[in-house]
Amino acid sequence: DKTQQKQIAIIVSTLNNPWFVFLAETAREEAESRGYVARIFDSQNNTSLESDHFENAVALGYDAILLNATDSDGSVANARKAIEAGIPVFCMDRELNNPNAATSQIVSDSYSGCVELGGLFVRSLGQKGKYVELLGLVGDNNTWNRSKGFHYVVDHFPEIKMVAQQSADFDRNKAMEVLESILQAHPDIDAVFCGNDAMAMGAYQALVAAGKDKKIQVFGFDGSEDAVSSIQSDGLAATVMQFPQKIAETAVAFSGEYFEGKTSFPQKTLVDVELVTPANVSIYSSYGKE
Amino acid sequence: MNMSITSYKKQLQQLQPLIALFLLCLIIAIFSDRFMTVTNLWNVMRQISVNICIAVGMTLVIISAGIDLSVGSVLAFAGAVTASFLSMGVELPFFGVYVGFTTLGAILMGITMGGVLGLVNGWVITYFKVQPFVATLAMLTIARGLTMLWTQGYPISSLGAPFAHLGTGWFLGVPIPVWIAAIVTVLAVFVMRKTRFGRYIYAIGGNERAARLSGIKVNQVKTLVYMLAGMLAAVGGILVTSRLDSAQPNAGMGYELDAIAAVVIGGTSLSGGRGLIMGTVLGAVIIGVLNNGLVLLGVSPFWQQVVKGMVILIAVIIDRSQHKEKK
Amino acid sequence: MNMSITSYKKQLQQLQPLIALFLLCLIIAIFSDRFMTVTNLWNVMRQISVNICIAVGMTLVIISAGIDLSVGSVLAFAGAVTASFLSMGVELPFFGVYVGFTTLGAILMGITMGGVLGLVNGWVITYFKVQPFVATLAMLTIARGLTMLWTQGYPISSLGAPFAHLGTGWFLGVPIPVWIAAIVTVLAVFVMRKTRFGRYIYAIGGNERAARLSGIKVNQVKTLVYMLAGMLAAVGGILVTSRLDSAQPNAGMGYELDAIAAVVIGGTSLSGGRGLIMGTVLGAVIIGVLNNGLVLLGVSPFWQQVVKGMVILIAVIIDRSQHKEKK
Amino acid sequence: MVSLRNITKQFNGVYALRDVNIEFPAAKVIALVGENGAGKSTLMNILSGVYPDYEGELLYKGEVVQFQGPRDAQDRGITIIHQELNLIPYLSVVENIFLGRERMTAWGALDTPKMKSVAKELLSRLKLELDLDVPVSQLKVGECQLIEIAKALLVESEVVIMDEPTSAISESEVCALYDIIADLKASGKTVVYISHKMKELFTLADEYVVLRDGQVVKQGPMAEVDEQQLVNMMVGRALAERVKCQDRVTDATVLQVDNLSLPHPVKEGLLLENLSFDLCKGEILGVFGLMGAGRTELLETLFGLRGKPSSGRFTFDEQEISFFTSPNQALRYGLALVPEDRKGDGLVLGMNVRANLSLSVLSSLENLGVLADVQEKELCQQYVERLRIKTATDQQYVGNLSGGNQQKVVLAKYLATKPKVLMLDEPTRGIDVYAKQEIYDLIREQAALGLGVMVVSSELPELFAIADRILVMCDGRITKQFKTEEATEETILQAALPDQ
Ligand SMILES: Nc1ncnc2c1ncn2[C@@H]1O[C@H](COP(=O)(O)OP(=O)(O)OP(=O)(O)O)[C@@H](O)[C@H]1O
Ligand SMILES: Nc1ncnc2c1ncn2[C@@H]1O[C@H](COP(=O)(O)OP(=O)(O)OP(=O)(O)O)[C@@H](O)[C@H]1O
Ligand SMILES: O[C@@H]1[C@H](O)[C@H](O)CO[C@H]1O
Ligand SMILES: [Mg+2]
Ligand SMILES: [Mg+2]
Repeated sequence: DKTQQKQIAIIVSTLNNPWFVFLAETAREEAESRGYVARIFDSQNNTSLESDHFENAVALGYDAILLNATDSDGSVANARKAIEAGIPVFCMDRELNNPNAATSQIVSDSYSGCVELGGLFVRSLGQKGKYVELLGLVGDNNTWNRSKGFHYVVDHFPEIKMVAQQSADFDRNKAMEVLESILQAHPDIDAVFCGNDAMAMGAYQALVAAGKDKKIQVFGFDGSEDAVSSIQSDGLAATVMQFPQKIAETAVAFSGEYFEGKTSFPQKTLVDVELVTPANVSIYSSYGKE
Repeated sequence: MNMSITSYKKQLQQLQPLIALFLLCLIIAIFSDRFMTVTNLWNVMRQISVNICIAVGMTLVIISAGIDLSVGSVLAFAGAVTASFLSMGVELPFFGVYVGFTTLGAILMGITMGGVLGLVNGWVITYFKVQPFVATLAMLTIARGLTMLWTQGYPISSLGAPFAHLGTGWFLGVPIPVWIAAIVTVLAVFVMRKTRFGRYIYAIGGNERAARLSGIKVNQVKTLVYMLAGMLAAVGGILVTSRLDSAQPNAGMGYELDAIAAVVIGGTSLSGGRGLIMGTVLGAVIIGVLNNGLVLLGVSPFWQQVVKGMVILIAVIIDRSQHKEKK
Repeated sequence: MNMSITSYKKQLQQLQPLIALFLLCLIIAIFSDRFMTVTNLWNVMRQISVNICIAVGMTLVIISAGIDLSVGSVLAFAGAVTASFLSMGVELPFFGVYVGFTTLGAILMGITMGGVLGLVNGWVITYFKVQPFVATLAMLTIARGLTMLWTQGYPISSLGAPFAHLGTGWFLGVPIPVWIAAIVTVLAVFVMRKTRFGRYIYAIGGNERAARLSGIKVNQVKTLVYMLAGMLAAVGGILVTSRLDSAQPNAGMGYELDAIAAVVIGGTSLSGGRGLIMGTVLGAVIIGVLNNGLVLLGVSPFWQQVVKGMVILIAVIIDRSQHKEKK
Repeated sequence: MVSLRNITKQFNGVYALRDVNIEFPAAKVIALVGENGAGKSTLMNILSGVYPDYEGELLYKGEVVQFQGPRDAQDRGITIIHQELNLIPYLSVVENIFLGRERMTAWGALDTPKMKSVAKELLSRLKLELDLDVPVSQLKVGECQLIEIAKALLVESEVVIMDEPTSAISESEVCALYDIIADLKASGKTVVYISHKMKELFTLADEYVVLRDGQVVKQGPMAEVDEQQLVNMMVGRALAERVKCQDRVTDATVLQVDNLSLPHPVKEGLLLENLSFDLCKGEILGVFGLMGAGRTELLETLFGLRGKPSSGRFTFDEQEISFFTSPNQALRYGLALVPEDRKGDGLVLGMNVRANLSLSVLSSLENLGVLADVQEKELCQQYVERLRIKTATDQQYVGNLSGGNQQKVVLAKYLATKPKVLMLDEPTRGIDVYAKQEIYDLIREQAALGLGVMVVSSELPELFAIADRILVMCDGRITKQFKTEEATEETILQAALPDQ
């Protein structure tokens, strides 16, 4: 009966970031618990390698693909290849720019999460101050959705000024080094907004080294283990909890429905995110609730 | 040390990597019945065609006793240039009649750009006497920066059906990228075996001073070699872009290492003067089969890296020990 | 050609990179008044201390006419090992008394692991006669895979105050990483100038056969050189881990290129046999100042790459042209 | 044909040539002689376009020329066979001969059959039988030198320069070259011939030019000088007569080899076959053989460079040892080898004289693990003086020394290890008469101190000058052993020739 077992390919943009490891592993566990065969493919942030994975998955007769795309545009052709071969593609976390390219896309509501975070940010600064923004990968939609949501609120306050905006590629070490240099040019900032928690932790580490961690507030996004425990111990000011587990579970559930014959899915499913602050941090843990 | 360019047949028989490839295929085929299917094999071939294009250029460079670390970035730049020219063509509807021409024109622009960057490499290396490793390392950074500037960090997508056909289409039952890789290979074999230029590349790699004293215009030949490597990287870039229907600013990162690995597994020594194009092609096939096989056998992504590194090492050691005996 | 190991003072005076560094600082200082502040300069120094550790090891390897591409991955592996040993120490509260020892023990474990991977490099290179480029390229992949396996892809964080102090603390008004880099530098200068081992490295890089015929145990010396490079990469890994208070599985990617750039800008030739540790340190400082300056001057990240590549090139060309005159 | 007018050339401010004026007439063989470093090669490099920057004028067929590169000179009819080998190791014999002058088919592809047939004919003129497809890296130095000659003959030229073309060829194999030079002369070409082998010069040359310290000492017809006069002009002083003293030879055996056999690394069969001989303290043992007789293999095997022999016994300094496995071990026991190829194997060219000289004995120059500069300097000074090494300071790059002085540095390096047995492989290859005599003196001096010495040489006069006993090898076997005074050139050559 092994031949009847459905096979799911989980293609992730990279395993070099724990967030994706968690996403992929949860998806795999969820799929296996439902009796499917699941395998993880690592695209190493390389759209072309992702393309190879799609071809292989099609040739190997996988029944569904859960995709965490390397690029909102570049991955469109890859996904389309599978769809044309009759294999459903469910996007997780990273959104494709063409709504028809995937069977369904399940993503965090980054925009509204950051709108909420922006509100908190303004309140924490007392509507006045200077800040730095660290962007994630510039080729990623999440990066811009988060930035746009944040600016949608913050830009309404003329006395809050962004003094520098740089990319640190969602990377902890890069964020630390970039912020160390920025601090030289702008020693008098009041806050740092980071597109994810890895960067927030790196930025925080730079502040600790400069002895400024108490004066300057750091805001992140993700709800990683480090960030949550840092908020608990008065480190980071706040983060936005994503629920990668929920994203993964939804994607696997959709695959299951597809196997049972369902053909139409919502083009986009937004998974809610929640603001994590020192006040409510006790109920959260790594990428989820206690 | 039997890598002179004479008695070609004798050498082909001695291509050690063939043994490695055969063993590899055997092992994979034993454990996965999916491996030896037609679609899978075409898949593998299509996937390696980009690496073949780059690695053939790299072979010329390495035989001339140089190295080119910039190919990955040059690939990205050429892809971006091609894509942007294509998009321009699409934006002007009254040029619609010339779509065919525009596609070709964009491709030629991309290849030209690759050639120009390669030319700069060659010029810096020969004129300023900068070591190839350093000159092309600088170009690796510069060309990546240029790509970012050109695209402003955003991919350029939706490049039109005729262009996409290049990377995804078939011709006479063979994927077009495979055709392109095959043509590149045949041309390169011809050049290296049958032309003066090829002979001079071997000579320069073997003993640059002696080559100069024999009246060979060493700088000219070397510059040309880097230019060709740049153009072949551009061909690779165009294939990648076409397959994805999108030029990615971060395309090709780390491809230089894959290309060098193919060359080395193929038995070409990094010290120059010897090597065969066919060896490199075999090397690329081995890497491609390995990547495919590791997936088919269900090896975890983390283990894949360990295994890949080991296989490269083992392939090179087998090759080396065979040569040693001969010495 | 003035890089023999004699008349050290004369050579130091001739360190061409100093001119490049001076010019660079001047330009940055003109456009940014933040540059010449004490905190900023310490910052730059702290940031480059990791690269100095790695690049010093790389200098030994390159003087011996080799190369080590695996340092970035070895760095990550050593960092992960150290971090996991530290976490273990924390998990066992009844070992609390030994926290000091545990920190040191974990650090030693990390350095040992780096040494072991370096030893494997050296062994593959000397015993199987695999070219250093290839052997360490394989190790680059393998060690990265091992790191992923060891950490399962997750960072290991919260490593305790004493350990974090290493990367972030100060001692006698100087950041601790700067102390470490300084100690590494002084030791390396001493070894290269004043010991037999150092002399042997120069001899092997200059003419390996002559070195062997002079009774030098070439394989032993070379293996040791790669081991040291691995250990120094591990020191770098421990510093990175400590600064971030977290071992990142993807730490150190591409660091080999930074280290090689530092060596090359410092005037050491990739063909081996000559070079100075102080040159490398200068090279690392130039790269560090450049990175810092580009941010201070608000250069866009895309342009940063282009400028960085050009500066490396120009520094090497200046260096080269000075040598040529002397020749 | 060619006139040089006031040619001056400097390297880093040091004059290599100063105001050189020479006429090279057509249809003549001109011998260009001088000590090592006199400037012969430099002058010929100017004439053949290798150095395009120099002061003075070059007149070729009456007009002033300025060659842009070697190719330029070749195209006008000036060809040079360089002193160092300039072949591409991995290219085959044909490919090397035609490098830069490939024959093409009408299609623009390489015409290999054509090139092979031309090459075959050329090599037969040189009486050389070779597989044309074999890479030159597999050939011996002598064969490579002949290929260099073939390469030069391929070009139609008016002036042919030969810079020590026979340094690696045994005397018996140069006859073909003599014939070719005679042909060239007969067809009106100018041949400039550089060599340290006096016998050749007197056989071949019509005129001589003597260079000393970059200046012309004298030019004139060969018939008007004898060997002694020529040498005196080169050196600038008369050479003292030397006497051999035999009484240094003792009967204490220091090295003994029994039935040594070494398998061929590639082919079936043996490279060395059943060699047995011994060496006493104070004795100088000469080893003669033709190209490829296996002399280098013998020395390298004893020195631990060739892996284990397949059979044989080895006694060194009264200890039975199962052969050395590395130079390190050999040196520790007191066996040293001065290798054949001084630049490739003997020296680290990028290091200075001092660092080269002390390389083998650094462990004895350590103080608590730290190198003692003072002691190193003293050691170096001692040898520079004892061996009369001509160098500005011991900080000079060894690559900048003349060949003879480089050879002395290698010699000093191994003498510093205080060996019991010293093996020398072609110790005077490419070295001028005066330096040669100095090296002979040194060898004798060391033997007198109780050292056992083995000297491999392709020059019989050399062996007659220094050896007490001569071993003759052929095809990996010892065919004869002579006491020097009992041997003649004829008997030795007889023993060295393979018996068809
Ligand atoms: N490239 C160079 N750089 C510096 N000095 C050089 C160079 N080439 C030659 N010289 C010096 O010029 C002088 C003449 O050297 P040259 O090689 O012409 O001598 P030679 O007469 O050919 O000697 P030999 O008999 O040893 O071949 C020597 O002192 C040598 O050290
Ligand atoms: N690595 C090798 N591989 C194959 N054959 C070799 C190798 N080394 C030496 N030989 C062969 O061994 C034989 C002896 O060579 P060797 O160099 O000892 O000669 P020799 O007497 O020193 O002559 P000379 O130095 O004048 O050329 C030759 O026939 C040579 O071709
Ligand atoms: O949403 C994810 C996470 O924020 C991660 O940290 C980086 O990539 C984004 O796509
Ligand atoms: Mg000469
Ligand atoms: Mg010999």
